[in-house]
Amino acid sequence: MITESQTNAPNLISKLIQMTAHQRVLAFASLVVLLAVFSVVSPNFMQMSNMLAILQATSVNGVLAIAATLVIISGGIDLSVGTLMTFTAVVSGVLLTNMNLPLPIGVLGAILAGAFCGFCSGSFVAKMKIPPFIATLGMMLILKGLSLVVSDARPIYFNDTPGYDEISRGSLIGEILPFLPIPNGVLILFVVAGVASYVLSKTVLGRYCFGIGSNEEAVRLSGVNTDRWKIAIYALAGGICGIAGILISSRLNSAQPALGLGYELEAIAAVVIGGTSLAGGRGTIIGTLIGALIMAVLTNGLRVLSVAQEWQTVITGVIIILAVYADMMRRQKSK
Amino acid sequence: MITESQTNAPNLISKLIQMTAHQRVLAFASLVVLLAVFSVVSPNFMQMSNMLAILQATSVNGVLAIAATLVIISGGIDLSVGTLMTFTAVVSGVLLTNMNLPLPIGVLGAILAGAFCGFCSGSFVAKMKIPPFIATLGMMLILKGLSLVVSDARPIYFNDTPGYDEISRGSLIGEILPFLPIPNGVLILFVVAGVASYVLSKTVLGRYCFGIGSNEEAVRLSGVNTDRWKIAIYALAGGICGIAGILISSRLNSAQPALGLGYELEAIAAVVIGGTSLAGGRGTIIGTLIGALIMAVLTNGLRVLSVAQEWQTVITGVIIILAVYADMMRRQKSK
Amino acid sequence: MSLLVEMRGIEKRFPGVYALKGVEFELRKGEVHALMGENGAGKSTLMKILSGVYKRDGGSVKVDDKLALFDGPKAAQNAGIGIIHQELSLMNDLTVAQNVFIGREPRSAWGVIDEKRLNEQASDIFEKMNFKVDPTVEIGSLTVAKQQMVEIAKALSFQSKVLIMDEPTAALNDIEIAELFVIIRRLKSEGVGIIYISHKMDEIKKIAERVTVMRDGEYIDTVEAKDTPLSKIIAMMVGREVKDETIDIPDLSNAPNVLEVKNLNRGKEIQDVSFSLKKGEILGFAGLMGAGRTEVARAIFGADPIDSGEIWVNGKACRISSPKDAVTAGIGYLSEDRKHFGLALGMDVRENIAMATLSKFASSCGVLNEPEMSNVAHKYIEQLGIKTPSDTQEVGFLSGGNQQKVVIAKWLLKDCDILIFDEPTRGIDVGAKAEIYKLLESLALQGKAIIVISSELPEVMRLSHRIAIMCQGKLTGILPGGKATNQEQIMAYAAQ
Amino acid sequence: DEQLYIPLISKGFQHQFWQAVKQGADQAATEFNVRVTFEGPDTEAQVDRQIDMLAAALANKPDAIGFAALDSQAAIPLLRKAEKAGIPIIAFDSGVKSDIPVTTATTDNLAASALAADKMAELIGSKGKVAVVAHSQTGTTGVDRRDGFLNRMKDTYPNIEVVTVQYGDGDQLKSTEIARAILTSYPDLAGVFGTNEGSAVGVVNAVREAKVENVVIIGFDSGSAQMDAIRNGLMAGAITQNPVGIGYETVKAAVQTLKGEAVPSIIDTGFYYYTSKNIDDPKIAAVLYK
Ligand SMILES: Nc1ncnc2c1ncn2[C@@H]1O[C@H](COP(=O)(O)OP(=O)(O)OP(=O)(O)O)[C@@H](O)[C@H]1O
Ligand SMILES: Nc1ncnc2c1ncn2[C@@H]1O[C@H](COP(=O)(O)OP(=O)(O)OP(=O)(O)O)[C@@H](O)[C@H]1O
Ligand SMILES: [Mg+2]
Ligand SMILES: [Mg+2]
Repeated sequence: MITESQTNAPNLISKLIQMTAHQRVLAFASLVVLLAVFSVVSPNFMQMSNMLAILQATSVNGVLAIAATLVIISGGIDLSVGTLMTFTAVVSGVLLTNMNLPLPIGVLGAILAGAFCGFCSGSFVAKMKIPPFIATLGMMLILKGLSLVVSDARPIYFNDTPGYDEISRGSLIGEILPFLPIPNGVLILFVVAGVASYVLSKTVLGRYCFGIGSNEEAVRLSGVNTDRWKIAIYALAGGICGIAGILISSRLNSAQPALGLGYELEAIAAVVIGGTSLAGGRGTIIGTLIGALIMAVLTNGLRVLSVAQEWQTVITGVIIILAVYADMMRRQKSK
Repeated sequence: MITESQTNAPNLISKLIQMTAHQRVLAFASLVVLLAVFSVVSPNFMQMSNMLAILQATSVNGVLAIAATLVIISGGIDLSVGTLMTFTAVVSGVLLTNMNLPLPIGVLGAILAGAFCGFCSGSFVAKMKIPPFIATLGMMLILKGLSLVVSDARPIYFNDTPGYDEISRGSLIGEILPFLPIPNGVLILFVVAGVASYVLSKTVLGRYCFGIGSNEEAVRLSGVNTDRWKIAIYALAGGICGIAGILISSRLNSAQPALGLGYELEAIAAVVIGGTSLAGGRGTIIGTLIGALIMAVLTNGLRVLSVAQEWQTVITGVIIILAVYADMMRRQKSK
Repeated sequence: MSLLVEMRGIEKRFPGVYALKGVEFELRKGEVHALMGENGAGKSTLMKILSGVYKRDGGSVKVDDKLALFDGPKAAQNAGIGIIHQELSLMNDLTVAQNVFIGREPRSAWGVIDEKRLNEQASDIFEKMNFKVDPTVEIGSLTVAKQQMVEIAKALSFQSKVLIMDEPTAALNDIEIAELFVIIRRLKSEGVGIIYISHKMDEIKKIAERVTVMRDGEYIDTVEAKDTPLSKIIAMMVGREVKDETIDIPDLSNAPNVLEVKNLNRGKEIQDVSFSLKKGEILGFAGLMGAGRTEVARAIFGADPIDSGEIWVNGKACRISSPKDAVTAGIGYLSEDRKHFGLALGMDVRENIAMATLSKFASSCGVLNEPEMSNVAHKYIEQLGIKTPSDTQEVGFLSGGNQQKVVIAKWLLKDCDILIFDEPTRGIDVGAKAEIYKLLESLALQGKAIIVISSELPEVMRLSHRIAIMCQGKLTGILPGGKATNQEQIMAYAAQ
Repeated sequence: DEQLYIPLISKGFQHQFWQAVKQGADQAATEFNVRVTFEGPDTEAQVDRQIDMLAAALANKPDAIGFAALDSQAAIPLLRKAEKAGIPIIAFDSGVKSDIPVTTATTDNLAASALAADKMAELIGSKGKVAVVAHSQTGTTGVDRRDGFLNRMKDTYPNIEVVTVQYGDGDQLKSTEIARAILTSYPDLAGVFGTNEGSAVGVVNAVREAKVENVVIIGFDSGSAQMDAIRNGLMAGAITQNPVGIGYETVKAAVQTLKGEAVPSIIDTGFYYYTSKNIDDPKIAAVLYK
């Protein structure tokens, strides 16, 4: 996949790759191995169309995982990413379909709604000193309920908003390079990833994110208003979930109010597979991206091999463990 | 509830209550408040039959939460409790129904199967140095699949094992004190809780559990074989999940292979609401018990008030946050 | 005379660091053998190899003339080697007694712990050291000093025949140090061999028979303590003469007060403390452990809430409810506990140095200028002689003393008008100490106001223009610094 | 051998109803000697997961696809893609808002649960309070079965009050707890309708545990727990669709289409109301799964 997207953002990707090397996110190797194995075992796996399907499948979980990465690096955890995504999708549905507002407003509204919810979770954590797990668990339930309330427990379709589905299904790249019809959803994923890793590695916010995750008290005693930064981090993550909400609703051309439960686990899994520590203080976006890809490749590959579904689950479990194990081993060596 | 069960295990409960006071698990107050509010709002709430329903609803999640507590105190996390429960239920189904073995063997088999799976997760964590989140996530998927494989994706009924459903539905206490038909499932929950908190507070295993959660390296430098103890902790937790497996399958008089996903979150929530820190090193079983009761009371109460379901979720989220917030406030004061 | 420990040609490499280059070391029965060297010389690493924490890359270790290949701490313990690590390694959520006996709890067959005996045994040990602490309190609630004493008690409880003490006195003050020396002498008489690491030079003369000096991971020499002058040992450590000439106290009679603390109160720990600090002044704080100096500092800095009292900066009363407020008001605080309150161990040297000043390096939209950060970091790495392979090395991998230097760099860079240094030279070698003293003096000359809290009286007296003494949360007196005051006078106020 | 390959993308997998559909599909597979795979997401909410499954299925260049849409529109782009590739789509269980599917093998959930309402009314004398334990608040089957029941009650039985509808995700334990709560809050409850196996069995468990008498329970689907409950009278009766038939007809229709034979645009596999009396009729027994 990396090679494919090089065409659209070469310097970004090359930077990401450097970082990979730098941060020793060796899950990358496991990803390559997986791709190799599947292409050998199934002729149908390594087709452009299927690669695109995999990327498409990665886009939503990938964006969610990026949001989760920010929070996790800062030493917290966010269980609300999944239902927050759903909620923002519903919000944009209400704005666009029920209120007939123009498309940009829907998109903006979703992202703002996401940021606001993130802001709330952040305040619970920073101001009310509620453990992130509980704060975001509560938020997850609240949003799950609200999505049903706001949408009246029915999917909201975007049929009267022409072009909404293009946001994720269309392909700008495809129009320029017809042989490479990468869906915009994937493009957006990589852009979000690029921006996020830039923010993490190059800005004050990013530095405090790592600092707070590594030793919050030390940062506070350096005269930093850690509470405000924590809230900012959760809000940013929320906004990113808003983007995920746009992606999924445009892909389904509808806001599905019941969706999103259990997605938080997959997102967090991608983060951890990507080498980010749940203890906080260390992690990379590129790692998360690779983690998300590993999961997508795995699921898709096993389906293409049409393995019986119950065995798909078993194998996924085994391979996730092995992938991380391989990673660990290499880290040990490199130590 | 506490008062009710006092009759059957006075010293145990009084001990537990002392510990509560000692450990400042003030979630207890929130529980009382909840009970009070619901009994005022709904005349039907505060009936013996409904209290029993709540206790019974607590039993499974409570036992799972106790298992999770052990692992979390030791600084880990166990996402596999839910599917492990299901798997052990299926195992006992296979032993009793498919193989027609006597009841005790089924029970023992389930518990051993649970302990073995815990042993595996533990080894992944301790020996292969895989982050607990991933190790148990993998285990969760593996077991989810295996349950379907072993049971051939069909529920296994215990119709030809007379008395199996009595394990959780019957009431030994009821036979002695007819006015107090506390189901055995609840009895088992409290026994498990008693044993677990004894192990935690009085035995070497418990001591190392806290030690490892507090500062694993320090424990290791003191010449303790932390790996072995970690494995032991996960195995113990697994065994307890086995008990949960018995409880649920006896209550449904069948092993439902599809059940158990999402139960891990509820269990962990109960643990954290009960004041156990996800960072490890601190926590109590009684706290977890109270956490589980809070959740059960909440769900039951809102259902009894037949609040619209979407609002039930919202309110649950809000109250979980408030309960923990109240707890935090009191801790602050008491500091 | 039989050798307890014999280490020959020990080699150790870390990524980017050649930590030990063929180090020699030997220890006799019943001797106290001091291991000296600058920060980062390799002392702790050598000891970690001897105690089975690290595996060596080369060389041989003999214990009792038997080749020893330790595969872990347990093995070293069984071979009779005990160690007090430089960095506290405690389980904060367990009680004092539980910490001391972790792994060796008195237990029944079923693994049930006899908590009563546990606490009794702990009390016994503390009695012997006549160190007063309740064995049933959570250790996390004790001060660094007390925690250090517990670590010592723990090491003693092993009754090992080799006892390694890696900077045991860094966090202690004279009284506790005296207690420790009593213990050490007793152990000696019992034939225990003791390896003693410290940067407090005067201690060497007091208890060590022999001194082995290391520099940059190399073995320099082993000499008899009594017939080698300190200056020579220092020269061997640093590779040059270190002279620390004092300058005479400037006249600040008409300098303005930059900081005035009025009737500060916080629980029992701070009781009605008032004092003022002049522009260009260095105010020393002396006192016994638990005197409350750290509490005063933390209160002024807004790290802990206060019950009552006022803090005036430059003649204006200001509300300081958080460290952020304090820093905005131009106050900086270097904590006595670098590991918990000073450093983000997971982050690199550069980031830690810049932690308090990030916004200075950021553009309007919050983008950091990393080259600039590196330049600044290098400036301080030079100035303080921080021993690190690069400015992007993880601070956690630095030696203790070098970590302390990083924290100091952070606050020097912040350039506050009022600096509060709590145990600034804890674990810092002689050479660097002299450097830091000079630095503080030059800062004072530039018109900064500085508070130095130190448990080393000589240090307080060496630096301070005035010396404030605390006892049990009260400020008991303020004496003139320099020659004007002697230890006895200070102790009189400290132990009221 | 050029065996035909027909993947079925279902709405669910673990639930017994879908296992029964799978069973029927497998029967047809052996009968017509074609290769069939069967997949479905964990919950009926995961529309996007189903799309991914469809995409993966298409990658395998199947001869035909059986598809039970979780959302009537979300999959349309992919279905068009299939159409372009000349892969016939057979919809099953619930339709797609599009003319792409060659046919739809389904039963009318609305009508089926309306029948449940009639039976309930009959048994409680057309008056009193009834409750519904449904299995999904958003999934089409769940919504149809709920609304079919509610609408019939509203339109035809003014004296029957549906006091509450609560959703247990078809999870037996959750449904049990819900039903117990409902029984607590409505001591005078006359009947409960469970909209799928998990919900119905949950209601049965609750009634058994709470030891309440004379609450009329009407269930949906089969499964041995539910059938036992009907046999020993705890449950008055249940509606059953013909899941095995749905699976079978789907594959059969696919094969016929590939052979170029004509298939009807709707294959109604029908539904039945069964009680302890007719549970063993061959016609009924044939459509019940254990
Ligand atoms: N785990 C590690 N990884 C990388 N480098 C290390 C590690 N531990 C020590 N070092 C490096 O090895 C060298 C020696 O460190 P050591 O802690 O032994 O010094 P020291 O003599 O104890 O210094 P101090 O007096 O400050 O304690 C230092 O340069 C340090 O940065
Ligand atoms: N983290 C803490 N938790 C609880 N009590 C503390 C803590 N730190 C200090 N104290 C208490 O506050 C009082 C003063 O603390 P501290 O010993 O740090 O003062 P000090 O004068 O700075 O002594 P020193 O710095 O030499 O240790 C003591 O009674 C100590 O027990
Ligand atoms: Mg050292
Ligand atoms: Mg202090």
